[in-house]
Formats: sequence, structure tokens, C-alpha cells
Amino acid sequence: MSGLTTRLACKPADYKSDLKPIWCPGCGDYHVLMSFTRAFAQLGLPSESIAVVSGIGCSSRIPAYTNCYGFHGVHGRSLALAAGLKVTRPDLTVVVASGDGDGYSIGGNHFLHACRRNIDMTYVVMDNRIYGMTKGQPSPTTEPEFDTALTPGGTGVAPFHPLVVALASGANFIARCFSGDPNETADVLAEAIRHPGFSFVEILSPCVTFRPDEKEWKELVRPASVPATSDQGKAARRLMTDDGFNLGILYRGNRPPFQPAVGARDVDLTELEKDFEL
Amino acid sequence: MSGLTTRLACKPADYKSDLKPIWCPGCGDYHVLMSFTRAFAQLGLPSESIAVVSGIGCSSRIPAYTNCYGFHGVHGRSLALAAGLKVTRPDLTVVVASGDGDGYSIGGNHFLHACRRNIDMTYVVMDNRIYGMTKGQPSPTTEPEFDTALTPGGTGVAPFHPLVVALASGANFIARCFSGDPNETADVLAEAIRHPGFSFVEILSPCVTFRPDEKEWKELVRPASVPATSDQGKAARRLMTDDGFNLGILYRGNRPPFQPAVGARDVDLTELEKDFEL
Amino acid sequence: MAASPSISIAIVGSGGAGALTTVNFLLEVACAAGWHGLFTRTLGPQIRGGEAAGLLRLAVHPVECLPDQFDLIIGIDWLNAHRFGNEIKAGPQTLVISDPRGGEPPPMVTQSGARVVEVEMKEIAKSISGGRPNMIALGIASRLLGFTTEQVFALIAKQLGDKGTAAIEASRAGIKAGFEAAAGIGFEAELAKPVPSEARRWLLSGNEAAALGAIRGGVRFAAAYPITPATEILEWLSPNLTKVGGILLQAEDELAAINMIIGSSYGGTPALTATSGPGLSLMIEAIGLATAAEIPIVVIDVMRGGPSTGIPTKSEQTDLNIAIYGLHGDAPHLVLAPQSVSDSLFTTQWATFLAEALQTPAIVLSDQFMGQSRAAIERPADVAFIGARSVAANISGSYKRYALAPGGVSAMALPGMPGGQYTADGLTHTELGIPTSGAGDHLAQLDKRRDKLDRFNFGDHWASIEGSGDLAIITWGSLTGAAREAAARAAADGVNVRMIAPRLLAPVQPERLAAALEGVRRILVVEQTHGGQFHRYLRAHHDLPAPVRAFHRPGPLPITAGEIHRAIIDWS
Amino acid sequence: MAASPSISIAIVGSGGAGALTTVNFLLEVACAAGWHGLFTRTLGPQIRGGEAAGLLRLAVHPVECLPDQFDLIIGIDWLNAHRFGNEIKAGPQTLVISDPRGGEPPPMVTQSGARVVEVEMKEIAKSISGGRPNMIALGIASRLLGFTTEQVFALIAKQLGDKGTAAIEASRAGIKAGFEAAAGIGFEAELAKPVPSEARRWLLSGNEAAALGAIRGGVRFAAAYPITPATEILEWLSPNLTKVGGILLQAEDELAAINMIIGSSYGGTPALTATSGPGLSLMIEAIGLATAAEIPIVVIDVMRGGPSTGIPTKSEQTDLNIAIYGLHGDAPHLVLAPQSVSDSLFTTQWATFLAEALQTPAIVLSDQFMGQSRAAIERPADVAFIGARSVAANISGSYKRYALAPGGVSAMALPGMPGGQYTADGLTHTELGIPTSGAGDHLAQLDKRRDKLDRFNFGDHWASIEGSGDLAIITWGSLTGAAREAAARAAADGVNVRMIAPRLLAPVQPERLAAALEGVRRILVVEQTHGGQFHRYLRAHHDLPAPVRAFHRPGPLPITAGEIHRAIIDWS
Ligand SMILES: Cc1ncc(C[n+]2csc(CCOP(=O)(O)OP(=O)(O)O)c2C)c(N)n1
Ligand SMILES: Cc1ncc(C[n+]2csc(CCOP(=O)(O)OP(=O)(O)O)c2C)c(N)n1
Ligand code: SF4
Ligand code: SF4
Ligand SMILES: [Mg+2]
Ligand SMILES: [Mg+2]
Repeated sequence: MSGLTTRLACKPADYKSDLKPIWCPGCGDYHVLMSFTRAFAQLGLPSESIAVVSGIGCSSRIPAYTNCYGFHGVHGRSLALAAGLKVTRPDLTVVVASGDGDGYSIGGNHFLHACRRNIDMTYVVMDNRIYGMTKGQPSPTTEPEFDTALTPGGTGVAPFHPLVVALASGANFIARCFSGDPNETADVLAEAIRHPGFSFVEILSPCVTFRPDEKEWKELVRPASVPATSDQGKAARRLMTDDGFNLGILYRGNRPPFQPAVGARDVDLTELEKDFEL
Repeated sequence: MSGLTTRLACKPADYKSDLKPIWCPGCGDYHVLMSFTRAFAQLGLPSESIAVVSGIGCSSRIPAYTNCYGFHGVHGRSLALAAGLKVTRPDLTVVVASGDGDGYSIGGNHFLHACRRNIDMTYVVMDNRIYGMTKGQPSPTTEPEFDTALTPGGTGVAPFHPLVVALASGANFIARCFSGDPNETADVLAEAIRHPGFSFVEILSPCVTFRPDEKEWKELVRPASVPATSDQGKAARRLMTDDGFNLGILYRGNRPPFQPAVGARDVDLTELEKDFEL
Repeated sequence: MAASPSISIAIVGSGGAGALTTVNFLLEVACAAGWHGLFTRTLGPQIRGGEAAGLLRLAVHPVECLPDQFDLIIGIDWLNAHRFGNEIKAGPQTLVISDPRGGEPPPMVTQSGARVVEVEMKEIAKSISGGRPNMIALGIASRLLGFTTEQVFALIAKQLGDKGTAAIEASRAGIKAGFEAAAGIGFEAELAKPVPSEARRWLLSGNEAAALGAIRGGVRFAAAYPITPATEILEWLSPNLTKVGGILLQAEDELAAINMIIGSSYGGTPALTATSGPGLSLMIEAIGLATAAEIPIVVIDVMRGGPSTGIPTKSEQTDLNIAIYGLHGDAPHLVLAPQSVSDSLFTTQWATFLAEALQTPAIVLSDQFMGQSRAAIERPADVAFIGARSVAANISGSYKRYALAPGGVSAMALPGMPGGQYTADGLTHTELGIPTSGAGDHLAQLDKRRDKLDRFNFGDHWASIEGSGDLAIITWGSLTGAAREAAARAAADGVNVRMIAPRLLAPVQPERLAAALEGVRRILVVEQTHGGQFHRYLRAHHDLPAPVRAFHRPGPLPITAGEIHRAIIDWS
Repeated sequence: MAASPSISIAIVGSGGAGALTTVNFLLEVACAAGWHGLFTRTLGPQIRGGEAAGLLRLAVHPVECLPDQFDLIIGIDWLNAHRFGNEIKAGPQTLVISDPRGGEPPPMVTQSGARVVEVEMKEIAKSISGGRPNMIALGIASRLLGFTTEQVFALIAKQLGDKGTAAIEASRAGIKAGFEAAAGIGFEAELAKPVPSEARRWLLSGNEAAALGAIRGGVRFAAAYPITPATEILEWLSPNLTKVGGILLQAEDELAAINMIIGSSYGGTPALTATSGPGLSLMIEAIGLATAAEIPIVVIDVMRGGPSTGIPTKSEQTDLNIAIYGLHGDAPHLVLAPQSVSDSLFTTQWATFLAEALQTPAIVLSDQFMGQSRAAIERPADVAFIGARSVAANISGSYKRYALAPGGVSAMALPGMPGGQYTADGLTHTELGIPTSGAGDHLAQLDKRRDKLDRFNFGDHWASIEGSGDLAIITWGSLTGAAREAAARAAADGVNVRMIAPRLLAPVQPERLAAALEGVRRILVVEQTHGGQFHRYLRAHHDLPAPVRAFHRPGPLPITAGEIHRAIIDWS
């Protein structure tokens, strides 16, 4: 996070745009939006100093619902776009929003490499274990037996462990939240934004239309019973064996963020020609 | 692995083509090729029942140097191509060959999803921690301080942990070998091919041209001090904290492989029309 | 007023109002009674609960395009209906049924001079236990169209059979109330009697038709990454491939999907994927690989509004350029376009056949309009186009995968065949498949891949050619229906029009097109693009023998027969 | 025999023989003495140790193409030299120096009628402590070309300065021995005296020139994914961007690279990536996004042999189609092509300027030949084309990112600017950037994006137009040099030829081309493709006013001035 220079008396409403979300009534993403604006207000960031970057999906519609700068890019590539933005504009606070399809399926490679690169940005994946926008196909976090039109009787493929993938790829701040608790989520988001380097927050955010069963999540989630560790080995074991419903900041390392030094730009370009001169 | 029906008195030479590799003298990949042919001979597979699929890179040139069916596809997509081949031709033994650039950089997403999908095939990544074919750029396993023309002074980015990524994504057989020991490597490969489902073998294979320092690897590698575990939590911790030079089969789970049942094809297609009839 | 050969109805409602269900019921009732019909949905951006309209055209003959304007429009409510803009055209002849508690009718209705009759559909529904306003609308529409309650009830029993008697009862009561409410409403339009026919008839979407065509053509593997408006192809294929011994695999992205089908086909199983513009973009690299390595594959691109994410739920023909020219290097391949819901079956089947026969990728350009509309069609005949790949047999000696065979097609060894071992490669290769950078090999293989397409005899299916006027319309894809209707109207005006719609877009057929254009004195090129892509494509490859006018505009509104008719008349 | 304005030398050897180093030395010696030159490497597929040849053309004027055949060929050894096929043409006038212990000269030499002189380069080298055969070859070539030992020694001292005196001494001894060995060899060709010039001269590759042009144009961010033959652009940029306050980021793949530069540019930093065909294919989707969201970016495509992986180390012009037509939807954007090593600087700079000024992607089509050849050029002038993006200032009220401004270009707010908050989007949007599927908004924004390109005044840089004959050659890219030379030869034959080479390929400039073609009676279209892509493109967009012949063939062999000259003469 950067752009912390100005602190104002900010209200969450200052970070909301007038646009009416296309989301279904009851969608978990409304709460995520609420957490975003609360976190921004908590941090007192000028809204124009924040860029919210996303791909394609219901969840990825979030940028335009904030009053920040936004980029609604193509499916799965938000992290790459954000990397180019942040290294050239380290003064901005960059938040990347994605879904389980956008982020873990088509976008999986950029996830690996964003974790590895450790550029200072916050990555939020709204995991509803389904492709909402395309009307209900399984994602990499969908349970193997979940029945869909595309995969009648279920995929037969076990979901993977995004948090461990993040850890293995080098992520330094790993958290899980539940959209149904927007205050707690806002706190974690604020903490993630404060964290120097890449921070990854998975938010369980129910899709009430194609996964009405996820309304039960509120009964399943619980704060993690142990505090965040900074031990990679421990974290690996813990995240690998948790059931996906432990909430909170789960791992926090201290790898320094990657930010190439940006030098002065008003230099004499003829310097560059020296190599070529005969 | 499949296609085990026929066992013949096979010699490694039976699996080698006449084509002269384009590899530099001393390249580790020559030994990998040797391990391939030894493993195939050990298993007694008819060479026409094996398909070796690859992407682009020095390492990815391997298919044509075998006497098997081969596919030298595009950069980074070998696992996807192999998936389509194997599910429709479960009778074949499918081996996928890749490099650290092909497999971990551009191909990272398919790596995640191949592990997750657990189709019966063996994935071999010849890791030389460099892009050999394009003359020496860093890969996701290159040390942060390694100097290249593209990244003078080093990337400043820590390498990631491919074996943990594999585990987190659902891989069921995870091993590491060293090309300099082609017998041991052949044994592990044979075991990997025998393993039902997706098996992942990382082979440390020096690039003598762009990484002459890797000639020292033979001093650094050692057999892992503990036998393969089948406990995911333990494996996660162990792989996350190892130094990259422990050799052998490191994890072995027992998730059933994914193979959609292939039904009879000589059916009456007019059955399909029923839904449409007025 | 005389009975009309076609009547059009639009039913509008906000999310959950059930407008689409109602229209679907109407279509099924009409079809059961022997009429033909085409049903197009139009939706807002919301996943659920947004505005929705069902557009239905019923006719005595197969229907392939929407009407210029609607005879009957029922607004269950009008919330956000203004978002449809000009999509639902009304005119002074239009009857509009409007629920006064459903908000203001939008300008497209009020400014059209249409007669508006108010019916309190919501209130009537409330008076029925479990009643829903859309059933009232169904009743009204059915009566105005001349159906009997029995006809509608029969369908309700069939469709809602598993919902229990209470649901059926509520629906029946609603329909009945609708019939009563319609009693006093005059409606001039009357649908002519259906033409009795022996033909077996189907009701399906273009996407379903294409999927069935692929299976008929031999496809037994599909790789799927969902995208609007192509998803239904994949969703239909999944269970149906299983029934015929095939497999569908969900891919992690389009890069995987396209490579999966290449792998399948390399192994001998004809394979397909379906996508739309953004996904096609991601497949481009590997389609080039399939071209170079001579692996047959079928890629259906159900076009939507572009560029970029564009308008995912609306139709356009703007992926023509990428489909034809999108590959890097010289990479000739097949591009085909179905011309209607029904033709989606034939063209996809033919494309599969051609891909297999020519060992090359075939891109099938469908579009949202054709793909997502449901139409009553006559069962398409079984045709003999079933993938017949030249497979190597009895291999002895050194096998040349890329042998310079006379027709350019060389026999393909499949993994498992002893002696056929070769490595398929995207690198320039010799006849044996060995990488080379020799000029001779490069040219020989480029020639081979060009010639196998150029010398193949595609026969008469390459295009629909109708009429013999000296004004020719050249169009393609889903505009064929509208152009056909425009030509018929022009004929009624005494203007004799010829219509030429190539089904095979690449390779081009210059001699055939020249023959089709013989005697033509004016050429009207019709397409749904902003940039005139088809027109430019024709110019690039054909010496058009007469003055050309290009009529094109982008989506999202479908180009109607009326617009094309006007373009004809303006030039006559 | 009179001194010739240009002389060509090829030095051939197997891996490690140092043929390329030798040629580079020769080039540098010649350049230091005031000549111009062009140095092209040709390599086998091996990463190390394969066959290699250095092709050098020296001249009194800037050199932009290879010769039809070589005056001097030195074979340090001939192992695998047959793989070069016809790449190194010899003729009866050619002098071949061959080491008898280096294997048989290949047929291209032996069947040419060239005079072969044997010199035991390896043996001579052995007699020198630390001696290497390629230094003997350097000595021979230097003497035959008329350089003095002092000239060569001066260079050796400069280039090998840090290798220690032993190395320098061994080289000097080798060169001297070479001079002695050449004593008795007659060599007819003689290079005319260099033309004295005040101009500062540079020696660089097209890839380096393009990279510098980008920086001059304002680029301060690059995303890199290595690919032959574009990597050197990225490798040059990395340290040099740092010097000017910029950054290069290595991407995990091309999908990331293209999106990274979009992110950078969205934030206000002009950005570039460089790739070749396979990488460009992967970038297509996001280039479409940049078109729709109006984000300026520059993508350099250094073309290589296609399709698919093709021939990575050889040149072709076959990415024209994908560059122009490759995007899905209607997505007009800029496509430019440099015409020489030197012009790579100007054209890339101009492309950067145009991308920024028009807020759209610019694809720059370079090629392997131009990109990887090193040439001595006159320092290109500093031009005023420095990215000048219209950036929003003093925003008040509701900011319309996509306002329908008269020229089509609307001022862009950059993150950080209060009041400018908007969401860049690939969905069809309103002037505010809000997603819509309205027909009016769609058309308005399509018009906007077309018009800003079509109405811009690109000025005279759009093409090189030379001569005024009634036979016009239309060509593009790196073939411009060969076409120019062919035109000069034709002029010497008395055939007056006009050459037109568009530097701006898209948007097309129909009026300008029509004006350039005025009075023309024959048009010869010249390009290096198999399918005649450029010819088709011209046909699609222009009414060519005279009969056309299309001369095109694929790589890997460069199209020579001689071939074009023949095509002219054949038609005169
Ligand atoms: C290249 C490409 N492929 C496919 C799509 C279609 N598509 C849009 S959103 C989506 C999935 C979104 O799933 P997720 O990220 O989980 O978001 P959700 O809607 O569930 O929030 C897909 C496949 C697309 N827009 N672009
Ligand atoms: C789409 C695409 N991008 C880039 C390239 C260029 N390329 C060829 S091989 C390679 C890297 C190979 O590295 P690795 O997989 O580690 O193989 P190695 O040569 O080291 O064995 C790259 C970037 C390509 N062929 N295709
Ligand atoms: S479909 Fe699901 S994810 Fe999308 S808006 Fe509706 S509830 Fe939310
Ligand atoms: S460059 Fe490296 S990886 Fe490639 S062949 Fe040579 S030694 Fe092997
Ligand atoms: Mg989701
Ligand atoms: Mg490598």
C-alpha cells in the first residue's frame, strides 16, 4: 500500500459510486463491496489514489461500484495489468478483485507469479465456488460432486488449495474472510492493504442464485483457532489440512516487496546513444 | 500408465530415434533422454504405445529424439494437449516433457490444473533454472541474484516452490531427480509411469551453456533422508522447507485417477434427437 | 383482414415476471398445432432479476428472422423496458397489452402510435391462489392468436407435469382468466392455417443444432470453457457425448481447451470446442499449430458484439476477420458459417467432415442470434458427411507423416500404430516431420497445406444461391434469412433479386462466385459489422463484376428484412 | 576492373569457429574507415556449436539489403554448411577461400563456377601460440578488401582490450599470418573509396534502433517475455530504461506482458512490449481490450517464419494479416512497419507518438532480417514525435472518459487525479465508461474509435515514395531496401520505376495511395509471404488503377534486389 500521505475524515459512502450493481439480490458480493468501502475509509485513503483492477465475472464487476479509479479488464488477467500499473505508479494503492473462475481457473498462472513477484498490492478473490456470470459452471474450488449442466453428476475433480498455492508461490500475507461479516472483512482488508508487498485475501462470498446451499456458510465459518504464523513450514501444513472455513489472517511473512527503483526521467537521452557510436 | 499389456525384451536403444539432438555438448538433457529410454525399456512398453508430448524449449525437443509418438506443441501448453489425448486414448502411456520456462512460467496454469485433474500421465520438468533456448533469461526457479542480459544484477524475485504448488493443486506423486544419475532417474520415471494418475517428476538438468555453475549440482544433490510420505500436511511442510536438492519420490498419495468412462461409440445417434422432437 | 402467413409477439417483463417462460409456452403450443416459429430472448445485463423480453414470430413456414415490427406486445411490467431501446419495434398496427400497475410503457411503444389496451394482469393473478401474471399474459396471447384453452392446457400438463397438481391448477386458472380478460380485445392480425406436413419437426436452438451436427459429423471429444453465448453448445454436448461414447472435459481456460482438442484429434478422436470472440482470441496460437501440424479440429465461434468484452448477449458478425486472417504466418484453414438455426446442424456437420478430410482446423462462425434462438424446424436429413480422415494403414518402411501427396492430404498415423511413430510439430518440417529451416521444405509444406484446400471440390454446399435477378445480394451467416425475406418482398414489388450466401467462407471460391454472379448488374453486400469486414474480404479475393454497395451496421439490433428491403428498393 | 560501390563477403564455419566474430570485426574495421555496411548472421538450429555464417555487405552508401551473390566466401570449415542451402549464393565471379581440412565445400559453392583457392587456415593457426583459424580468415579478408594491418590491429586493441595481452598478441599474429597467406591471391573486386561525410555514424541492429526509438517516443515501461528474434529489443531496453527512469518487468508469459503494459499506460506511463508471431497471437485478446478501452500501447512484432513455431530464426512478412485483422469485433488500431535498420528508430518512435496521440494500440511490424542485422547508419535526427497524450486537466463536474470529442480523442484522466475517477472497460460503454448494450452508445463509440484514426492527418511519413515511373512497385517493411535497389538497377536499364512503401499500414490511406499512383500503368506488389497477404490487403481497400502483378514468396531466403529487378524487367 502507498498513498497513505493524506488522511481525511472518510466515510465508506465516499468510496461508493452511484452505479447500481447488476448483482442478484442477496449476492455475497454486496457485502464485499461494503467491506471495500469500509476498509478504504478506515485507511483514510483519497479515493482517487486507489485503483481497483479486475477481470470478468460477477465479482469482477466491483471496480465500477466504487468511486475509485477502476479497470475492468479481460477475463483472468487482472493481476498482470495491476503489476504494470503498480510498478510504474508506486504512489497508488492497488487492489485487485477477482472470482474463483477468473482468479483460479483462467487466471491461475498470474496468481502464481504475482505471489512470487511480491509487488505491493492486495488481491481479493471472491470465492463462490461457481462461475456466476456464465450461469453456473464449476470452478477449481467447486466440490467434486456438485451437479451442473456442464458437468452432470459433478466434475469428479477435487478442488485445489489456493492458499497453499499462494504460500508455495511466495505470498507473504494470506487471509480468509467471509462476506457475511463485512466488519471483520474490512479490518482484514485494511490490514492487507497496509501490508507491504503482495497480500492475498480469499473472501467466501455466496452465490445465492447458483449455489443457494452456500447460504449455510455462515454456520460453517469460524475464526482460526491459532494466530497467524510466519513460519512457512507450519503454514504449509496448516493451510494444506484446514477445511476451508478458518477465517482471519493465516500467514504473514516478511519478504521485502518488489519495487524496482524508479529513477529520474528528465535525463538526456543522448546518453543512450553512446553504445552505438562509431 | 496404461498400455502395459505387451512386455517385450526391450532395450533402451529401441526407444531412441536417429535424429541428432540440437542440444549443446554436455547438456543435462542428454541424460534425461537416456533416463526416458531406460525407463521405457524397464517397463517393456511398445514404443508405439507411448506418446511424448512437449512444449517449446531445449528440453521440449525431447519427443523427436525418442522413437515414440511425439507432439512438439506450442510453448507452455503440453499438459492440456496431453489431457485431451489421454482421456480419449486411455490405452496410451502419456509422458509430458517440459522445462522450467515452458512448464512453470508460461505453462503454470496448466500445471495447477493438471495436478488437480489427476489424469493418468507423467509430467517431467527438466529444470535448469534458465531459458536455454532463448539464450539465457531467468525462469521462475532462477535465483534472485543471477545476472542476465534481461535482468542485469538479477531479478530480485525469489524462486517459487513447484513441488509444493503441485501438492497444493492435488498432485499425487511428486519426485525430484538429477539428470546426472540416469539410472536412478530412470527408476523414478518408471515408478512415476506406473503410478495411477498424475505423477510429477522434477529433474534437475544443468544448462552447461548459460548456467555453467550448475555443473556443481552433482555435489549438492543427495537422496532425501526420509522415505516418501503420503501425509499431505507433512509433505507440505517438508517440501516447503527443503532446499531443492533432496532427491527421490517425496510424496505419494492415493487419490484415484480421473478417467471419464468411455462408452460404446457404435450407438444409434437418433437417440439424441428425442429431446428436440415436437 | 386476410390471415397473415406470419405473426409476431413480444412479451416484456422484469426479472422473475416469467416473460420468457410465457413466450416459450406460446411457441410450443403453436408448434404442437402445426405452425413454425422462432423465439429469441433478450435480456438485461443482470444475471437474475433484470428486464427480459421474449420475441416470437410464428408462421406457416420455417422462420429464420425477426419481424420488422411486432403485431402484439404484452407488457407484464415495463420496469427498465426502455433499456431494450429499439429492439422491440411497434407501429400503428401494433396492439399493446399493458398492466397499468407495471409502470409506464417505454417510448418505443408510446411513440409508435400503437393501440394500448390496459389489463390488470397482476391484480387478476392475485385473485387466483398461486396465480402468476405471466399465466394471465399467456391466456391473453393464446386467445388473441386463436388457440383454444385445450391446446394450452395440454401443453401445461406436459410441461408442468412434475410440478404437482396445485401448480398446474394455478396455471390453468391463470390462463383461463387471461382468456376471459382478452374477450373484449379486438386483434386484427390472424395467423393463416398451418400447412399440413408429413415432416418430422424439431424445436431447438442453433447452439443445440450445431452440437448435434458435430456429433453427427463424428465429434466424440469436446473441451469446454464457458462463455456467453456459446455455453449451451457445451452444456448440450456434455451429457449427449457421454451417450455416444464421447467425453467432454472442462478446461481451465481457452488455451487449454484448444490444446486439449488438438491432443484428442492427434490421438484419432475428432474433437471440438465452442467459444466466442474473447475465447477465440486466446485460441489463435494453437489453431495455428493445428494448421501447421495438420491436426483436424472444429472451433465454433458464436459471435457476440465486439470488440473486447463488447456486448456479450447480442449478435454481430464481427469475428469474420479474426476467423479468416487471425493466424500468424501463412496458415490457410477452413471457415464456415451456418445460415439459420436449422442450417447450424448441417454446416457444423459439414465442417467436421471437411476438417477431418482435409486435416486442418475448421472455424464455424455462428452468432448469438442463431445460437440462442429456438426455432421449430423440419428434421434435417441425415447426410453422408461423416468425418473420414485418411488414416495410415499397414505402415512399412519409413513413414512420412507429411508426405507430398497429390491432393495435399497425407495419411495420418495414430498413436498405437506400430511403425507410424512421428512427432507432430509446429516447427517447419520435412515430409518426415523433422524440423528444418530449408527453403525447399518450407515452400513444399506451405504449398501442400494451401493446395489441399484449394484443390478440394466443395460441391454445391459452398453457398446458398437463390433467384436470378440482376441485383445480387451477397450476405452470409444468420443474415441469410433476413436477406431471403427481403428478396421475397422485393420480388413482390417487382424487383427480381438474386441472393448469394456463401456457407464456405474460406478457402474462397472465386470461380464459383463468379459463376453465381454472372449477368449481375448491381451487387449489394449485406453484413452486420461496423467496418464492412465481409465487403473488404470479397474485394480482396474476387473481381466483383458490377458496382457494389455495402450495407452494414453493427449490433446489437438485428438487421431486419425491412432494412435490407429498403436498401434494395433505394437502389432499384 | 573499376572499384565497386559495394562488396559482399560471407564467412562460414561450424560452431565455435568464430565466423560471426570475424565478420563483425570486418564490419567494424570498414566502418571505422568510413564505409557503410550491413551484417546478417545466419545460424543453425543449435543453441551452441551449430553451423554459422556471417553475411556482410560493405558499401560507400548505407546498405539496406543483402547482395544477390557474394564476391568473397571464406569457409573456415564447411561442416553442415549445406544446411544454408541457397542462402549464400556464389557465381563465377566469386572467390572462395577454403580450408582443405574443413570438409567439402557445399554444392552452392562447387556448382557455381566460383574460383576456389585453398588456404590451410587451421594449420596456420596451429603454428601460432593461441592462434585461431578465424583470425587467419580475418587477415585474409582484410587484405583482400584492401585494409591495412594497422586498421585491423587498432580494432583488435579496442575490442579485445580486456582480454589481456596474450590474447591480443595471438590475434595479431593470426591476422598477420592471414595477410601473408592472402598475398598471392588475386581478387578482382575492389571497394570504392568511402565518401567523406560529416554525419555522426552509428552501428546497431534494427532491434536496438527500435528500442531506442521507443524511448525517444516516450516509452518508460516495457514488459518482457523472451522470444526469438525479438529478445534483443527487451534486453537492450532493460538497462537503458533504467537509465531514463523507466522499468522493465519480465512477465510470466505474453498474456501477462500485454496486460502489464496496458496497466502501465492506464497509469500514465507509455509502455511497450516486443514479441514475435506466437507471442502476438497470445496478445490478441488484450490488444482488443486496449482498443476498446482506448489505452495507448506499442507492440513490436519482429516477424519470423510462420505459421506456428515455423522458422524462428528466419525472416518473413507473414504476420501482416494478424496484425491488421487479428482482433475480434470491429477494432481499428494502428499498424506500422519500419523499412530498414535505421528506420526502425523513426518508425517505432512515430508509432509511440501516434499510439499516445490517438489512445490506441500500435503494432509495429519489424522482421528478423531488419531486427537482427547490424548496420552502420547515419545518426537519425531527433524528431519531435514524443508521445503527447491528451490528459484531462482541472476536472470538474462529471468526467466523461469516453466523451464524443470532435476528433474522436477524449482527454484521459490518470489515477491520482481528483474527480477523474472512472472505470476503464472492455464492455461496450457510454461516454462515462458505464457498461451498456444500447445500440446508440455502441455505434457512437465505434464511430469515435474509427474516426479518430481515419481523420488524423498522418502527414508525409505515411510512406516512402520515390521515383516517378509508370511502373510502380508497392512493397513494405524490410523489402523496401531491396525494392529501392531494384528500382535503381532498372533505371540503369532505362526502365523508370516508382517505389511506394507505406510505413503506415493501418489505417489505410486510400486518397494518399491514389495520389501516389497517379499516372501509373503497371503495379508490381512485392512482399515476402506465401499467400500474398499484402496484395490482398491492398485490393481490399484500394481501387488499384492499373493492372497488378503480385510477386511474393515465403522465407527463409530473403528476397533480393535481383529477384525484384527480374520481376520488373520481365514485365517491361
Ligand atoms: C476469455 C474469456 N473466456 C470466458 C469468458 C466468459 N466468462 C465470463 S465470467 C466467467 C466466469 C466467472 O467466474 P468467477 O470468476 O468465479 O466470477 P463470478 O461470476 O462467480 O463472481 C466466464 C467464464 C470471458 N468473458 N472471457
Ligand atoms: C508463445 C511463445 N513465447 C515465447 C517463445 C520463445 N521461447 C522458446 S523456448 C522458451 C523458453 C524455454 O525455457 P525452458 O522451458 O526452461 O526450456 P530450456 O530451453 O531451458 O530447456 C521461450 C521463451 C515461444 N516459442 N512461444
Ligand atoms: S449469479 Fe451468483 S455471483 Fe452472480 S450476482 Fe448472482 S448471486 Fe452473485
Ligand atoms: S542452451 Fe542449455 S539447455 Fe539448451 S541445449 Fe544448451 S546446455 Fe542444454
Ligand atoms: Mg465465482
Ligand atoms: Mg530451462
